[in-house]
Amino acid sequence: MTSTAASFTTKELMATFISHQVRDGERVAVGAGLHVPRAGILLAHMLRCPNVRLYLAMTFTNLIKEPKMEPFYTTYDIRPTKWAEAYVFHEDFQEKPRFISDTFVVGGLQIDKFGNSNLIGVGKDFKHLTFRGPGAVGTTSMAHYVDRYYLFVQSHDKRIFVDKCDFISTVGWGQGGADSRKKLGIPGGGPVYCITPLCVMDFEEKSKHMRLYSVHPGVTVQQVVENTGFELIIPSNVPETPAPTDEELRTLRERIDLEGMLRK
Amino acid sequence: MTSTAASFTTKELMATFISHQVRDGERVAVGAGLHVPRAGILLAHMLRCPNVRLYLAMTFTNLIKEPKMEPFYTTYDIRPTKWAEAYVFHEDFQEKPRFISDTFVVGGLQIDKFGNSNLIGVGKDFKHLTFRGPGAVGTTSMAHYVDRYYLFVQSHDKRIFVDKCDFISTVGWGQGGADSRKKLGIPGGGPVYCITPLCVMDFEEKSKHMRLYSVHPGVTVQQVVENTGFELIIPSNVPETPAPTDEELRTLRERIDLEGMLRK
Amino acid sequence: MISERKSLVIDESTAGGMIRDGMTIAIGGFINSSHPMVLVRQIIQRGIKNLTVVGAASGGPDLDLLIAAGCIKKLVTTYMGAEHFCPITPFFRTAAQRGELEIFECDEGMFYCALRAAAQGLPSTPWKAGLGTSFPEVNPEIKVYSDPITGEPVLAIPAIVPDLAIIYAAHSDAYGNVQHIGTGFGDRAMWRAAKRTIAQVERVIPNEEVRKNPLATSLYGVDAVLRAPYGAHPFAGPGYYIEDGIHIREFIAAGNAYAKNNDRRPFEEYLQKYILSPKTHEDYLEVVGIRRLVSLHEH
Amino acid sequence: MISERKSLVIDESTAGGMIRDGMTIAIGGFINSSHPMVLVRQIIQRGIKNLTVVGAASGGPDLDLLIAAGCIKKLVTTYMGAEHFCPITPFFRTAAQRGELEIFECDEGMFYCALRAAAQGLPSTPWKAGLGTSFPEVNPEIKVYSDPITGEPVLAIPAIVPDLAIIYAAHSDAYGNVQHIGTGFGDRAMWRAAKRTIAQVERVIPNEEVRKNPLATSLYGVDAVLRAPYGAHPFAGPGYYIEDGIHIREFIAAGNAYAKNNDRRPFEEYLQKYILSPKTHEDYLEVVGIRRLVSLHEH
Repeated sequence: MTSTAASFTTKELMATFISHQVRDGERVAVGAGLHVPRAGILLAHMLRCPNVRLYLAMTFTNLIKEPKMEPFYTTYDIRPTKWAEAYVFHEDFQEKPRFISDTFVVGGLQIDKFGNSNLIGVGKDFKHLTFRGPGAVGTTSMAHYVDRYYLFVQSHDKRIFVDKCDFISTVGWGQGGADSRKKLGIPGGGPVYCITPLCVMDFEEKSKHMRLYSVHPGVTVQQVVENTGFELIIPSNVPETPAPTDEELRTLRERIDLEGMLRK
Repeated sequence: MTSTAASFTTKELMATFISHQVRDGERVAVGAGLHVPRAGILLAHMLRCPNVRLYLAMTFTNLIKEPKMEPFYTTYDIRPTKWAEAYVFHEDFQEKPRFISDTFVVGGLQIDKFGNSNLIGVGKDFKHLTFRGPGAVGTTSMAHYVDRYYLFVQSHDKRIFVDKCDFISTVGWGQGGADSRKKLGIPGGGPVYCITPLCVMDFEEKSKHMRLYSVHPGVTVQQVVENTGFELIIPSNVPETPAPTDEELRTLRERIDLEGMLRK
Repeated sequence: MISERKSLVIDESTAGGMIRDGMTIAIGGFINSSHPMVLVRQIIQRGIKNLTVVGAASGGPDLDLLIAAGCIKKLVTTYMGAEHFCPITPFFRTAAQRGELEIFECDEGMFYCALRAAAQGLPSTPWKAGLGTSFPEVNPEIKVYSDPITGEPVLAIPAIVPDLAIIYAAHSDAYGNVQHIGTGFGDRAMWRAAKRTIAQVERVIPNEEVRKNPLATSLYGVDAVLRAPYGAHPFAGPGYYIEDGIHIREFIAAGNAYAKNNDRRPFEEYLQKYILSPKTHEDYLEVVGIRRLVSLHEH
Repeated sequence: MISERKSLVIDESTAGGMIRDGMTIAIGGFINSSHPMVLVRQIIQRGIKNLTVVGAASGGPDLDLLIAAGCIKKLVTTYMGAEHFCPITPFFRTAAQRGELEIFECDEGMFYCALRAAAQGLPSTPWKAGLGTSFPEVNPEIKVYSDPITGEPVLAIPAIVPDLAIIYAAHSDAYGNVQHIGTGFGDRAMWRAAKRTIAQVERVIPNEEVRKNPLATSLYGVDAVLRAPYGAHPFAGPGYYIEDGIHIREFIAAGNAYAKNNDRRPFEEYLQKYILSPKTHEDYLEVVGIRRLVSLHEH
């Protein structure tokens, strides 16, 4: 069976876009719970990046010899340790965040126009939030130290994309400006892209204000604008997010996403 | 063969005294290079303290089932790892010094009247020392954190026992006084005894000035005074350092010090 | 003259008796794995209150259960969810939104800073990540200051010293040499930070077994050992069983009834059935049933 | 389309080429064990100068050799001896007394603070031990300050970031998964602190062997691997050979001739014989001789 590029899901498209962000030889943390970034990172590994060091369920491994991925969905599951080349004690992450990952994927209850994001909660008063979030997990520290990171959300609406986050758990480009991270005294390359089910956004070079980068097939610029709670920079020409190649789709479906989580 | 209490060496006497400082159930670091404290700690373990956790060549172990100790003289030797119940990564010591040892033995090129000690070097100018010492190893940190520690030297003369150390690598009772450690903002019980080939000294309760505690058999108070470079507190009654019992001597000679390092 | 080494193995009730009102307790594991559930149930059965709980770096429904039972005054946490079972645990969310729970808000980096400071006997340790975020605002215990050498801004994360760490592991010998199967998550950091540690284990193994692989000894010396087969249930016991998804969903559903409809009855039923009625761990296992337990295999 | 994983195994000369004048180099091991001596000899053979050397927490004659050969400008150390072979190494003692060597004086606690700060990307980390001592006086890089939360006095130990760590270990696979035999001393801390790491190993083993015991992987990812059997000689290679006491005493005797009589000739002879004349590690092993090497067994 061969897949044709004409038929793919938005999740497969997003996974493929994410796969192109991985560089060979890097350390890459694979968040078990997020199917799309997980599939994207594994796709990069299988097709272009045989030397990435995958951080997975608190182990390091390399999976290029795995013909098909058995499913794993959780951080704590012991079953993926069967692939381990090394065990990581969880507290070691704090000894050297860059030994866990060179890049990272960060989600958010809220994301603002400078790519700051919020996993703490929504509301004006921390002691009486209208919606209490799960917490930052390790995103604050990882996003601080990594070479660059990616924002990823599973829906695109005005509750998520807000002018100003109620709370910031992960700094993107702070108050804006290319030197905004430097002014805060923090290293790292900050967020590069924000990937949503409608589009990909990047950050304008000088202001670091979020900008539309590409729209997914079938999505209009207008749709993105209407579902974003801040003024997005819209270039004169907005391309379509590149479709997966046949090989990418085939690899996703036949080696990585056997259970079809991205096809639902 | 049974040893008689009448015949023992000064090293055996010192080792026995040290053995009585160990408390069952503690963690106790065994400095491989110092034969006398090592033998003392093992003696305590074999006779009275079956539950001490011995830190030895970067492992933890318990040796009560060892009929006879094979010799080991160095910190780095892999051979004692055959006894290990756990490996310690050396940097873990800095994560929690008290998980290495509850008590410690500290030596010194110089020791002053308040039990401060110096392993850095002798001289007025750090950049042009008259005698450069080996360095503090881990003594600064261990002596800071442990419940209590012991000073131990292999000779007793005025070069070692000075009014004021040229440099302090390990704080004893600072500038003197029972609250001297508290004033410096440091925890731990400080030095309890100073054990030398001539005598045992302790610290007077209020001033924390060094005081003669006991003299070894055959040593006079006068001898101690003449070989000490500061004014020592001499109580009206100075007992003799208690001799090893037959059982202690037998255990030392037949189970611990098979090579006779303490009999030389 | 030589006495034998003293066994540190204690029973469930003695272990439970080491936990007291108002203590700071660190609870090992990670999300849906490796929580010492016999001791967690002891806390609830004994009606222990006002605990400061240091949850695993990423917390889970074990902590939600303690919140539901009213045992926790203050929670140190970076994440309160159950991954695929539930994105945010319901009792935590409700208590937090109502201001009923003190929260030491932090991320995993800051979390380990606080534990490391405790282990090192330091008042605080520095961390850079968090500058420019809301953490110093929502957690006033965290201070921004200037590094004394370079002058650059740094966060000071205060030491959190658990009075007691309760840790689940696969094995220990009778003398408190503990060996995990798998990585052991952040359990070592809790053990180092705490004043005392109880290890709850699947099996007490001979000392000779420990000595066969000293590198596997994860906690070299805990203060007490509690043997409890299936003792992490309903969570995973790595190397022995996976999590009991049916049971966890049952608890989450009870929580959702409370969070969404303010209906505590399903939780009260859960509490009665699994925690208050069973007097011992063995009673609990009987309620769960051996068929369920043996179905939780790993392959 | 899948390319194979890339081997990180390099040869002696390529490895030596990674070390440059003026770098900060961390050298693994402990006293008379586990120093990457092929790389240490490369430093001398290449005439590399002005190094800042972070010796093992407790240093040894490996560093004394580099001092003797004039490679070190500044030394980070807590102890410079060779245990039963020599209480204080002679070239260190002489250079220090003459003020010819910059010394970052510290104890082991402070030493790991400096490495941890480097790994954590922090300007400094705090430490309490050392208050009331001469360390802040003899090492002005260490500052006393007040903890930002409690106000109590603390020492700030500055980060020391090695440009390169050179580490000796028993094994690595071709992809830089390193496994030590024994504890690995403080090698993990050096690897975490350094920008890059070369592992010098006795054997390159198959990846499948590494996967049999992932808990034994001590350094999960180094940048280059140099295979060199007997590569720690004259020091111990844990699991393979003990230290060569005869050889170490020969070096110490040469050092003592210099320290006591200002006579450098015995050292120059040592240098010529063991380091400058042999062009490769294999040449060195021939000079030492196979009989000596195989005599260094552990039992």
